[in-house]
Amino acid sequence: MDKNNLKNIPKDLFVPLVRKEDTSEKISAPSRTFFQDAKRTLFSNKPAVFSMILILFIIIMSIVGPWMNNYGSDEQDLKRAKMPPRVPAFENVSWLGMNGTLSGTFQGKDVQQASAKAKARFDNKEEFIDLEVINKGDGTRNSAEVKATYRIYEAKDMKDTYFWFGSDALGRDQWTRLWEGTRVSLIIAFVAALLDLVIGVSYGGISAFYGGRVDNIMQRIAEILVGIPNLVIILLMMLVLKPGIISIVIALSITGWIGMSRIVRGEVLKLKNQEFVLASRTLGTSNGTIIRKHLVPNISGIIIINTMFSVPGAIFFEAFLSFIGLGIVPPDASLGSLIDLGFDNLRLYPYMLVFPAIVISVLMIAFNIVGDGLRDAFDPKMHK
Amino acid sequence: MKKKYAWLLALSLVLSMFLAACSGGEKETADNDKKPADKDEPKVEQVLNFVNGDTIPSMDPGMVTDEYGIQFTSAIMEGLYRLDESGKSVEGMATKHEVSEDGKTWTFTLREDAKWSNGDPVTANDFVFSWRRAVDPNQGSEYGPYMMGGVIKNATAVNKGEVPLDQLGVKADGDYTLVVELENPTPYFESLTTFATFFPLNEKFVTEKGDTYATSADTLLSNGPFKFSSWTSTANEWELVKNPDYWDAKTVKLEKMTYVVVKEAQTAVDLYEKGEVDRAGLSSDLVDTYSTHDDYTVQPDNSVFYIKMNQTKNPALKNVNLRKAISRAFDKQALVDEILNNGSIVANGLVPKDFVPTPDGKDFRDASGDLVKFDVKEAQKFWEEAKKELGTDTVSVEFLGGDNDVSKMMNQYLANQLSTNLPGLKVTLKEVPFEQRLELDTAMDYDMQFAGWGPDFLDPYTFMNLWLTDGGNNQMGYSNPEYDKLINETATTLAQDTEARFDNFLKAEKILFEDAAIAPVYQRAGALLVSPKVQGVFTNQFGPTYEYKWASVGAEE
Amino acid sequence: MSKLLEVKDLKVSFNTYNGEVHAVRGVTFDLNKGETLAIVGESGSGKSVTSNAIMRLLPEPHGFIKEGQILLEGVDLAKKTSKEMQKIRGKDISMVFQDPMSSLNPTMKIGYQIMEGLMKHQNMSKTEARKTALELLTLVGIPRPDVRINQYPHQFSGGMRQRVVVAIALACNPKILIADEPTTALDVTIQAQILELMKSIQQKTDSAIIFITHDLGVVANVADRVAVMYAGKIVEIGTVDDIFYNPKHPYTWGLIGSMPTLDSSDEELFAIPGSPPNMLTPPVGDAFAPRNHFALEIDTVMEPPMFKVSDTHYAATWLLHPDAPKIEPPAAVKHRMQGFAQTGTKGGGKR
Amino acid sequence: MTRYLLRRVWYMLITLFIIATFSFFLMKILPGSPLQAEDKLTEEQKEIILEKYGLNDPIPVQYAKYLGGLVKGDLGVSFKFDNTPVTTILFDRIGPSALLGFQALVIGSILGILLGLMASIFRNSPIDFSSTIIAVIGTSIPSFVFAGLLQYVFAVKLGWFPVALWGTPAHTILPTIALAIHPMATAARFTRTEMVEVLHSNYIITARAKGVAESGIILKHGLRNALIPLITVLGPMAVGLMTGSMVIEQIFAIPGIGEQFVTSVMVNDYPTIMGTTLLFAFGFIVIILIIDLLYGLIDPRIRLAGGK
Repeated sequence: MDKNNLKNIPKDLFVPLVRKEDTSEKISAPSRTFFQDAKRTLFSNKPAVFSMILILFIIIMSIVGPWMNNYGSDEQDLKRAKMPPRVPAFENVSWLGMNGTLSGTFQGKDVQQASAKAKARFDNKEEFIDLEVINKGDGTRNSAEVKATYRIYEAKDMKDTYFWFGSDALGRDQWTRLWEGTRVSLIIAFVAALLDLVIGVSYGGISAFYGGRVDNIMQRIAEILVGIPNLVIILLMMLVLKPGIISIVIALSITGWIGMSRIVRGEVLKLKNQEFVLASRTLGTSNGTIIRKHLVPNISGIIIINTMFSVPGAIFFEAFLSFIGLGIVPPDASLGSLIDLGFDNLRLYPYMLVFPAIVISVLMIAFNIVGDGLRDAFDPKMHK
Repeated sequence: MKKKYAWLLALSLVLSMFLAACSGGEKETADNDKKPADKDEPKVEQVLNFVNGDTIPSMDPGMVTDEYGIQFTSAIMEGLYRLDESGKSVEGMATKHEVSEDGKTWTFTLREDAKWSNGDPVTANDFVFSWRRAVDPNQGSEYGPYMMGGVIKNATAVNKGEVPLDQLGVKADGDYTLVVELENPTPYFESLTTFATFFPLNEKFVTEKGDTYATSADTLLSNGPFKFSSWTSTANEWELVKNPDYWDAKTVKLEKMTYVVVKEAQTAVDLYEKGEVDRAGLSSDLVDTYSTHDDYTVQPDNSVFYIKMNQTKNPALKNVNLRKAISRAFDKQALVDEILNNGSIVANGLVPKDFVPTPDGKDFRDASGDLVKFDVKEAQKFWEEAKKELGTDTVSVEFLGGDNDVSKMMNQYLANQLSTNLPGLKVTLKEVPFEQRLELDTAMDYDMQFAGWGPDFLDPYTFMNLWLTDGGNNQMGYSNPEYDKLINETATTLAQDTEARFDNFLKAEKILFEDAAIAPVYQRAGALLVSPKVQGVFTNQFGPTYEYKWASVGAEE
Repeated sequence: MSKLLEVKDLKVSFNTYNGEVHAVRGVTFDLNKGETLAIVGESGSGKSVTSNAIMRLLPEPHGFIKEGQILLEGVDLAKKTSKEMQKIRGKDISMVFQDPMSSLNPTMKIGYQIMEGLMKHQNMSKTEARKTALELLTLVGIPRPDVRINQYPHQFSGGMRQRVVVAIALACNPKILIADEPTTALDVTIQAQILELMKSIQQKTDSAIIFITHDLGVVANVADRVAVMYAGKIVEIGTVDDIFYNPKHPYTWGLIGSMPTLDSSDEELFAIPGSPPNMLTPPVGDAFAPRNHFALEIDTVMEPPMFKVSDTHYAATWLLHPDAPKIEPPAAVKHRMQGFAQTGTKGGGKR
Repeated sequence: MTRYLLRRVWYMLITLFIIATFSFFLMKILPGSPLQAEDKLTEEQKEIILEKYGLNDPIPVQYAKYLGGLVKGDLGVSFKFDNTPVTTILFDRIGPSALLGFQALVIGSILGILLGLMASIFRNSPIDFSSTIIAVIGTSIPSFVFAGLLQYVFAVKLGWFPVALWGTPAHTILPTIALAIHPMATAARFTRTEMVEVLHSNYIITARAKGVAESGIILKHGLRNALIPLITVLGPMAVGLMTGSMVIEQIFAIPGIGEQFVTSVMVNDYPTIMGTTLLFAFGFIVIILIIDLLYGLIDPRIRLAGGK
């Protein structure tokens, strides 16, 4: 801007400004509440959104999945035990492993011996076994190798039967059992997390809010409880209680709330002495209102985050209990009990482990990512 | 021997490694050690490596009750006799014996060259001490009174504290003569003396060690083919080495056996495939994978599994037609083929196949025939009748079963079969660890229970006496005076009349199934991988699972 | 007087979720040897961003220098690599931060935090550095430096910590010391001590100081020259006397007018209404116009250029345009200006 | 400091006491005794056995005796192993578990810290992204699934490591990895979060203003401050190792205490269950105490303030 320009400014501009409205107080950024802000951050977090969709999908599947075919969850038939997965659309896509065939490689000193083994393995139904020689061998032990593919559905004359995720050792449909098991696991996890939440929030909240002697006594108790290894207690509880969903929930909740109570107590203590609460108090606001208007909204973020993390924790513990044989009672299934069964069949019928393992891993990962996303969303530092 | 076999069950079939031997050892009786060693076999190290399903809980022969305790006490010790491959008693600490006319007094002649591993000679007094200790009420042995009660004179009375210890019917006549008086003539007593409870004990040593006796290699004495070179009661690995002081040490070829505890069948098999161990049991889910393996072996066993139906708790089960319906309503063949998948066979009676022959040479099982078979139609007929008699359309029963992987499958299967084939029968499952199941069994706190039994000696009596009224293992309120009479006669009046005894056994077994006291399911077998180099190991019909005295390591291919 | 630092048309922006924030929109000033330049302005006016930009301590990559030059003795810092900057920071330019409570590493001994720069920039051995650190601690007035040198920050009071921060900043005899609101977080008495300290040290070391504050009272006390910043721009710059006796920019009037004085209990404050503009979308024309009582129509059309008042005094307001109506500062401001005159600028010590 | 320590030890004792009491009465509720299979025994014999295990006293007396034994370090005699004190069992079994746990913790946390560090330095880069994925997967996939996979791939298929058992250092590798994955993931996530936060703090800017090189800033100023809070998650990590050990020792056939615990649970060996519970609790409390003390040691703010 040079001097010449300055000279050329019309004089009529140099008159006091007539203000049409007072715009100085206008806040130019759109006003958003903290929760709106958090929501926006969360929804802009793609992995978290994807995880939420996945969780939702799994929840929906756990409800409708068992109804998607005609098998019952305890519909046994040993004649169709250990059938591999077979999905109509994927029947020609062999690498997916869902085309209803079993395969394996067999070794022997020559092709003939190896083939004989393959046939022996697959019920000697030669017309349904496709052999493929991998290695002709040189006559020494196990030098020849043959890959055999067994069209078991045809062999068993079950051409029109489809077990989407295969069948288990008792001939039950894995698809049905998987989703029912998922439902059981999710119910356990959600109820346990809810109990943690209720107990933990009340304990921590009361302890911190009333403070003084109440806090002192309650914290001494908590301090002692923290020293108890939860897994051991869970195991002992499972020994005493009649196995089943309720027992697992009780066993999980008996120690699970402590973490939540500590976090809530810490938050409440911090908030309690903050100016806005003090200010509210000096204005004569009742305790109830303070809790409702100030404490709850401010700690709800951390409660939600913590609950998000305790859900996968509960899923894991249930799986752990079922895995060591202290969980759910058959014929009911849970992800843990399915994995336990699948584990025994890992080498030969990997699909028995793979599907429940995928579901549990996806659930755990998704909950963790959503939890992370929530943590980021509720962290004011992340809002820019 | 409920404990032993249920132990196995509890630790899944894997752990049960029923014998091996087989390949190559067809004719390895006691005399094949005399075979010249110059058969241009390459020199191989006489070492075998095995896995064990668990630690050894006890090595005190008077106290052992479980598979592993019996297995290893039998390896390091020896009783009056030892069982050979064919189940015949061969020389042990005793060289011969004489039985009195009435069959009640047995006089054993002991060998004079038998020594304990500390150098002391094995004398008749060692047996007297050991047997008295086994029934001494202060000792608290389980198997002592169980194995000796009703067999050795006064054993039960001594154990109850009614008569002093020295009234037990066993006396030392000098150092090398043992005189045993029996309650009744007991035809199978000879085989009993091979059992751990009847082993001798060195009094001085045992007294000196007190409570620490048999808790480690240092507090044990050996008079058998092997001894521990390392072991403690909590050890996860141990070694047995040849006992040079054993009287028949020249027969023993194996120099060493190592053991390591592996509880997962898959792990054991992986170790086997790596050549680290020479034998691995296959749980049923592994059979599919390894049934085509070169070393795959099926070893029959004579443990029988059945459903006990408690007549004292659930009133419905008092109804014989309901019990009959239940015992016919499940497909045993499918269970054996698909769930167990290890060579186990369907059981349609109580006494197992290939266990004992009848006097006319037929197998007991064949002589008795199929007493209860899977037959849905018949089952439903009985079920209709039962419903009529009970005046109800629905019956709820609880099914008590084990909690390991295989038993869980079987429980679910059986429950499903029963409720499917008998519409209106509602079966709920209760799965508990083995030890808890026994507790509930003792308390008769169950409706139906999946249970099993392995023999304690070579006689049908070991199975048949289970269901005597108030029998120690009855625990289901079954009582039939006719049955009681028949069985009791076999142990008393008919004890020396083999034919009449078996006749009674056959009759009794029929009665048992007419009453549908139990519903037999299957007779177990075990699938395993055994290295071809393991030779001369064989299984026993009862007692220790494996006999290693005559074992050797063959050349690998 | 030679020019030590020249900042030419510096523009700094931040990328945020909502878009680019123009935090500094063309700042030009220079700094001479041994002088103290105060940069005054409300929070968010871009003072700290300017100083951080000079230090190249912007939180990259979100914050970046968009345009302009920062010439340190003729060398453009804006073009230095971050490696090169490491050699300049702490040695040629150092900085004292606003919050002494958080600007020291809580897990590192005080001594080491001072020595760190010495060892890096002056290649001192540990013992030498330690000796110098002790001297520095004495210099900044920490009693028993031999004990204190081995202590951790949490063992120091706020004022003491700020002294330590000053010691760290002075360790390598920097040519320029940037003090970013060094007294804001401190008690009044401590503030005075720190200010005294900085003044006395400046006399000893002859370094130049850029003093960033929102507190005009402090400025009167320490500065030689004053730059008033508003909305990312310098709106008025001049000597202390220029700014306090003859302020030209209505914003400066506002700043002066809103200063409470000891004898002003009976009069009104001259307050600036409203709040600073959102730098996400800087307004057209004069950014201050919406809050300016004396705004002209042209303020909404065109940004005012820097008008020269005197050789040392410049201000960016259309009121200085020959065509503009003559407007006197409001009474409250005038009253304060007289007050300054009576007490003398440097001896004021009021706030 | 001494007072603080005393107070902490006092709480430890109370906690142990409560756990002992809790587990004692829990075990009394449960069915089962050394007599479980002994239906062959006469009443007299049962008396003798009960006497031997001290089970025929009234429960309060048994309880008092148990506590009395505890004080003397006597945890009773195992039901399962004849004449073997529980302490002997625990003593025999603790070695492998401790070694595995230690290795897993050290390896896991070091790798985790490195991973987290890389992620925080190269924030929002592919390195950060993949480290986050590793961390999420590591915390999410159950350790037993992971262990089975490792065993199958590296021991069975590739044959690089022993399949199972215990003995040489090679035997510890796979179980250690299986155990370490969880602490690693935890440490990685934690380190990243803390580092990101620390790197935004004022003293880091101070350090930059001093001209400290970026590497020095990250290692000397950043990492140390980021790592101090990491110590607080070591406790939960150690507990995670306990959980892991129970199944991982089983899968790899390692004679450790976790495996022993599961076995004891399965066979109702109550004295051993109680003993192991107490040992776990004791270990856990001691770890927490050590961590708290360590925290004080490492964080000068706590150290010199004289306890919490």
